[in-house]
Amino acid sequence: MAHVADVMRTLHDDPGLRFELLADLCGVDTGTAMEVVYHLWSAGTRDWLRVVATGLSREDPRAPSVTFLWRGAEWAEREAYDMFGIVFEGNRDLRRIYMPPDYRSFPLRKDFLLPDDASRSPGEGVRPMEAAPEPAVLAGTPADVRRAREASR
Amino acid sequence: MTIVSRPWQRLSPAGRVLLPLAAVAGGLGVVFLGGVSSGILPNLWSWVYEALNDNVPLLRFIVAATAVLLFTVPTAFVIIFLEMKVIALQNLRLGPNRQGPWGVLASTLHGFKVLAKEDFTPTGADVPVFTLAPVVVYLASVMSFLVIPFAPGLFAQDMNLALLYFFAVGGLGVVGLMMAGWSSFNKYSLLGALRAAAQIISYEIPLTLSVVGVILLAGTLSLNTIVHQQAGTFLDWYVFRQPLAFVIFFIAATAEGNRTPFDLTEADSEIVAGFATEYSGMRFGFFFFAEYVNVFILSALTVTLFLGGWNAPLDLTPVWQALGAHPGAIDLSGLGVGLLIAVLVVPPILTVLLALPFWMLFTRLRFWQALVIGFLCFNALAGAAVLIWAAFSFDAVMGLLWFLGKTYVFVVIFVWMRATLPRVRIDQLMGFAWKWLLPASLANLFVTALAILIIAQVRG
Amino acid sequence: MTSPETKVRSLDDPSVFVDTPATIYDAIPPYPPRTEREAEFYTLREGEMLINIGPQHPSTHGVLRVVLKIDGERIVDLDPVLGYLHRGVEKICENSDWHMVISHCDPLEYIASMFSEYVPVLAAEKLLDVTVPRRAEYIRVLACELNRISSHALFMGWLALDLGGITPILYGFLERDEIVEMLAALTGQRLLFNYMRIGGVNGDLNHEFMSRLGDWMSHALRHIEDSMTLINSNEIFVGRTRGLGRIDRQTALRMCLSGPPLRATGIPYDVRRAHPYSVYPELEFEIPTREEGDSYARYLLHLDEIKQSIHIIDQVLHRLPDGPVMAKLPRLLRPRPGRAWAAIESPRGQYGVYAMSDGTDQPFRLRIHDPSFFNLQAVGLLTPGHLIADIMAIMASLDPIMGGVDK
Amino acid sequence: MSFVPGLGILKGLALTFRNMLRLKPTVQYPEEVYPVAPRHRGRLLLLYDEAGALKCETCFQCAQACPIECIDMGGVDTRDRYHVHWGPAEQYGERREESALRRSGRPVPDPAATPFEPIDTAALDAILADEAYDPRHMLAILGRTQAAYGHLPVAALKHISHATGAWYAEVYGTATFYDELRMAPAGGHVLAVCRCPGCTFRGAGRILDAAQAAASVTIGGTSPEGAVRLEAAACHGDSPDAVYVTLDGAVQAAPTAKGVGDLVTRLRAGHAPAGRA
Repeated sequence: MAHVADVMRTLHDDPGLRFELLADLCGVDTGTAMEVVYHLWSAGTRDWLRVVATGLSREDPRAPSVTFLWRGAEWAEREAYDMFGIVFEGNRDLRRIYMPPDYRSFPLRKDFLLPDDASRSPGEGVRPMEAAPEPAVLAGTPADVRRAREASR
Repeated sequence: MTIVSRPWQRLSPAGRVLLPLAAVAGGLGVVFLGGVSSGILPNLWSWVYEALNDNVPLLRFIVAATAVLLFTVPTAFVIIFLEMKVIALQNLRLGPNRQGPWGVLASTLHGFKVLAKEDFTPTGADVPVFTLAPVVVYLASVMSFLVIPFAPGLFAQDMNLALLYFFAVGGLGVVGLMMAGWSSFNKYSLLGALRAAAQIISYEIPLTLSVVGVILLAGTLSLNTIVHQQAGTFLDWYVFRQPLAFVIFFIAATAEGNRTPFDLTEADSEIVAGFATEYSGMRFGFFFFAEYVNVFILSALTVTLFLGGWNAPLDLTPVWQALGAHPGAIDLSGLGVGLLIAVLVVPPILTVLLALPFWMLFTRLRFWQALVIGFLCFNALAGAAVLIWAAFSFDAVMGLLWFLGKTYVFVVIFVWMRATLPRVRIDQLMGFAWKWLLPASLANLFVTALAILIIAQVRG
Repeated sequence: MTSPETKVRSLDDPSVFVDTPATIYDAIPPYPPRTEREAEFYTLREGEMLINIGPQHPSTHGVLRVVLKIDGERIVDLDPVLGYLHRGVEKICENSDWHMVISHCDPLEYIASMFSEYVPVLAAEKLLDVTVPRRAEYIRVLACELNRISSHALFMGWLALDLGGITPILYGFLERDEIVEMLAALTGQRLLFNYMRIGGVNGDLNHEFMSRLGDWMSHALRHIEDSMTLINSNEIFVGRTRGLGRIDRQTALRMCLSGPPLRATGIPYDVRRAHPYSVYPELEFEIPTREEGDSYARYLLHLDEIKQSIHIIDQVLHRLPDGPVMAKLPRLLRPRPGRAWAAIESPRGQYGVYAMSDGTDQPFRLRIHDPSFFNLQAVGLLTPGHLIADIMAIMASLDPIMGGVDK
Repeated sequence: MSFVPGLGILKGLALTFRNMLRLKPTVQYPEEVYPVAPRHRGRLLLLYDEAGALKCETCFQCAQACPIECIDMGGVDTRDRYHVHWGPAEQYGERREESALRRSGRPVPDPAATPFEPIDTAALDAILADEAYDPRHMLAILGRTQAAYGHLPVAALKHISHATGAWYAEVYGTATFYDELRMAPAGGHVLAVCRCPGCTFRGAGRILDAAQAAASVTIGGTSPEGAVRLEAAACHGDSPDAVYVTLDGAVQAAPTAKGVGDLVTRLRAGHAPAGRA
């Protein structure tokens, strides 16, 4: 997936394209794979451009961060990580943004189940997250999180 | 009271009248007989009388302090109501309109509510300091009252250092704010307290320097004398001789009283309530009262220094004479011991005495209800007494009216500014004080001194 | 910081503060830092302290918590903490009908909810290839511009309120109340209109709405300008907002700003012109821009936009065509499988929806792009170096709506 | 920004002073009530008639008209047939299953929320495919479904609603309107009487009255002990000389009111030689 960064840089810097405005960045779970969808806008073409980074594995979805082009994408990537568990390499502040820090599932994934959520709702007491010595679990992929979950049980 | 009032209902009305009288008479008789027989009473009485007569100024001070303390609460209530109503009207609201006619009772009821509210101390607070801070703030503002002349012959204390005393005492308030901010274990409170300290201390300087011009003109520090020197028509007021000083003084006074646009100490949109964040109940009520008493005091000082105090804008004596009033004030300090009795002893006794018949004749009334009625009757009597007094000392009352009128104009201006202006930032605030107000007041002082010298030279 | 032997409980456990020492009031979180940014933020240098603005604070619009790292009165760094208002609207929309999406997206931007319900409708229409009747389009534009004016009027009041002026917000509420009343006559509700429908609008214009609108149009601009003279030229207001939170074009683009904060830097990016979506191509209006990118420019920009909106409403009232207000659609909508991106210009910027349909009558994925979310992010860039009092002015001039930020 | 320092502040002061004297737009709520917009959509209420009876008869038309399905209808339908729900996903597991999964095969994590017995929908799918999933063939679909399953199970109705896209209210209304469509499995023998004009001229009314008197139920119902079930048959004109009466599908030759009454009585008594009248 590393060439996403190159594509975005080209779109952003190429004098013929100059897609300088990041209209949106969001993650998508198609049920079989993960996607990251970018919407760009250019003053030259005066139209939207949709860039879809498809085929991220659902176990370990990783995509390069575009914060080196648009610093404003930081929170959007945090949201995508919070909701889908997509890890953006290069985002220096990839934490959960909506869910509590000790939350351990990714709500917008298709395999997210409500009872799953309720059984680990906040306010339950001591959470393994706080007992975990390493913060790596928190900023991990879904696989890491699942492994940590089994380890904590 | 119910326990007492049940046996009351078994008594006949005559008994209800006679029994307490008999009890009181019996008690007095026992005391009198015992005292006289043992010779204590005459000596005691004479000793007390001598002791009080020897130091009338001390008496006068006690009386004045009590009177001022009693005067601050209704003042605060009136100003709070004014603020609520005027600001409401200016933002196209109706404001308080349910409690009494035009909601005039709103602020009073707020006062009762504050009294009834829970008064808690946050965890980690420095309890004694936390408890003392509101008292310090309130006392500082009440003590400033002592030197303000309300009317000819009607002033608490005529010091020859009145202005110095005023600024000294006014500076005490900062201590209270610092205590509050430090002791309540809250970062917002701490920020508010530090802001208050920086602001008030830096605005003391232009405040004082702008007054120095007036002092040069008047040649005295006694407010009474300053007011007397502004007698005559309104052209003799110092505002026309010291316009710049007046403006500086007003701005600095606004900052001194933490009023908008300088109310950074309790900037509710930044630091939640500043030093008062953690306060509740009557402790917060003290801060609240102190703020509005400060408003009154600063307006009163502005009026006293620049707008002729209790002087009428024009000399109206012929009008009053035509109306049959006899000018000429009486010096209340001449009453001596009688004044102490008049102010300290008479009101409660009269209140209870006026309350008793209601309580006895209308058994439905609780005792405190009867007391309220008695208090109202006493006020009516007092008002009548004031009117009678006004008959032979007219311009004292007129002076009081003029003074309060001018003062409340300024109070309304304070409120008006609060309704209109946004808040300045702390650096703008300090920059304004040190870069503009201080040089301006210094220049004003310099020009005034020069003018006085030149005039003295010209007059030879 | 908590001592190691202190039993660390859940962050949301209310009883955590009861038996722990008072020093736990420190804002430092009781878990190891998750990113290097967090670690860097929560380590204090000499003379610095952390202070919490919010979640309950008079001037965070909504439930927002901002952890400030201050040195005296000066802000060194800040860390906004979101999520207090998170409802998971996107997930709810995935589980609900296309029609229900309207009412679920309605409360997102509750100050101007006409827009937040317009976008999903627009996306669904793109997926369904519906042609909306022209009268419905005009009515949509009319309602949206009215709602924009009401939102802007409230914004000015808010900005002044956060600067300590208590009066302008009530004048702003006067205008807003008139507009909201006429919108209630049109849509039935005052706040959450729920008026847009896929393929049209819920009901045609009625007489009460038109009469109210006529009364209001006769005095709107005069009233708004009158009430805003209170702060427009007020030296204190100008001195506090001019040069505050200044941001230049490149940074604004890199921060993904949109709406007034972006246009205040001079970039004429307005979706109504950049990618016209309704009958806006037929209406003439300018995109007001300003060169200085500071709070005062943003404030004045809102005033200009109000004038433009009144201009648009005037044209719409003159060109309103006759005809139906609802396209003929089956009750059950099954858009073609595909993806659609629809964006409109809300009072706070570009409000977008990225909808994926799998041929069923429910969105497979409904991504809601809220401008407040991206504009609020700029606070972290604009505020450091200013004083505590200024974070309120900057945040109010960026005008985030927490309902939309937290989705 | 004026060039005279303080002029802006003075302007603001003048404005506030002018507004202090202006008329106030406040609405004193309890005394004066603001008029509510005619289009206002407030809380839903069920109306009662003057006798105090609930006017709603669970016709589902309101739920059908609600664009965002915010209307919840629950309870027993007018014929005390069985429990129905139609409402928001948050309140009823059944409804949530409806809402989350309507016509899309995605899984939803509450298998417990199915208050009706699931059925094997193979036959029903065949029927639907044959009818091209067309909601306009609803009557034929329902008839064939009943022929296939013996009655119309709720699961079948919901499946039809899922597949054809017709609102559940439509399917349910259709199924409850026609007498020959039944929601419950037929108990015991089924005695069907045609009520077309021809048969009526030949005395179907008398026969029906006798049958109803004997079975002590009205048509469409089952006799108390469940032995006989009265239904309406459709002769489609193929019984030119006699009233068209069927017992368990077998046409009765030349039925009379007394004969049918006795038949019903015997059936209820429990010793009924099958196929004889």
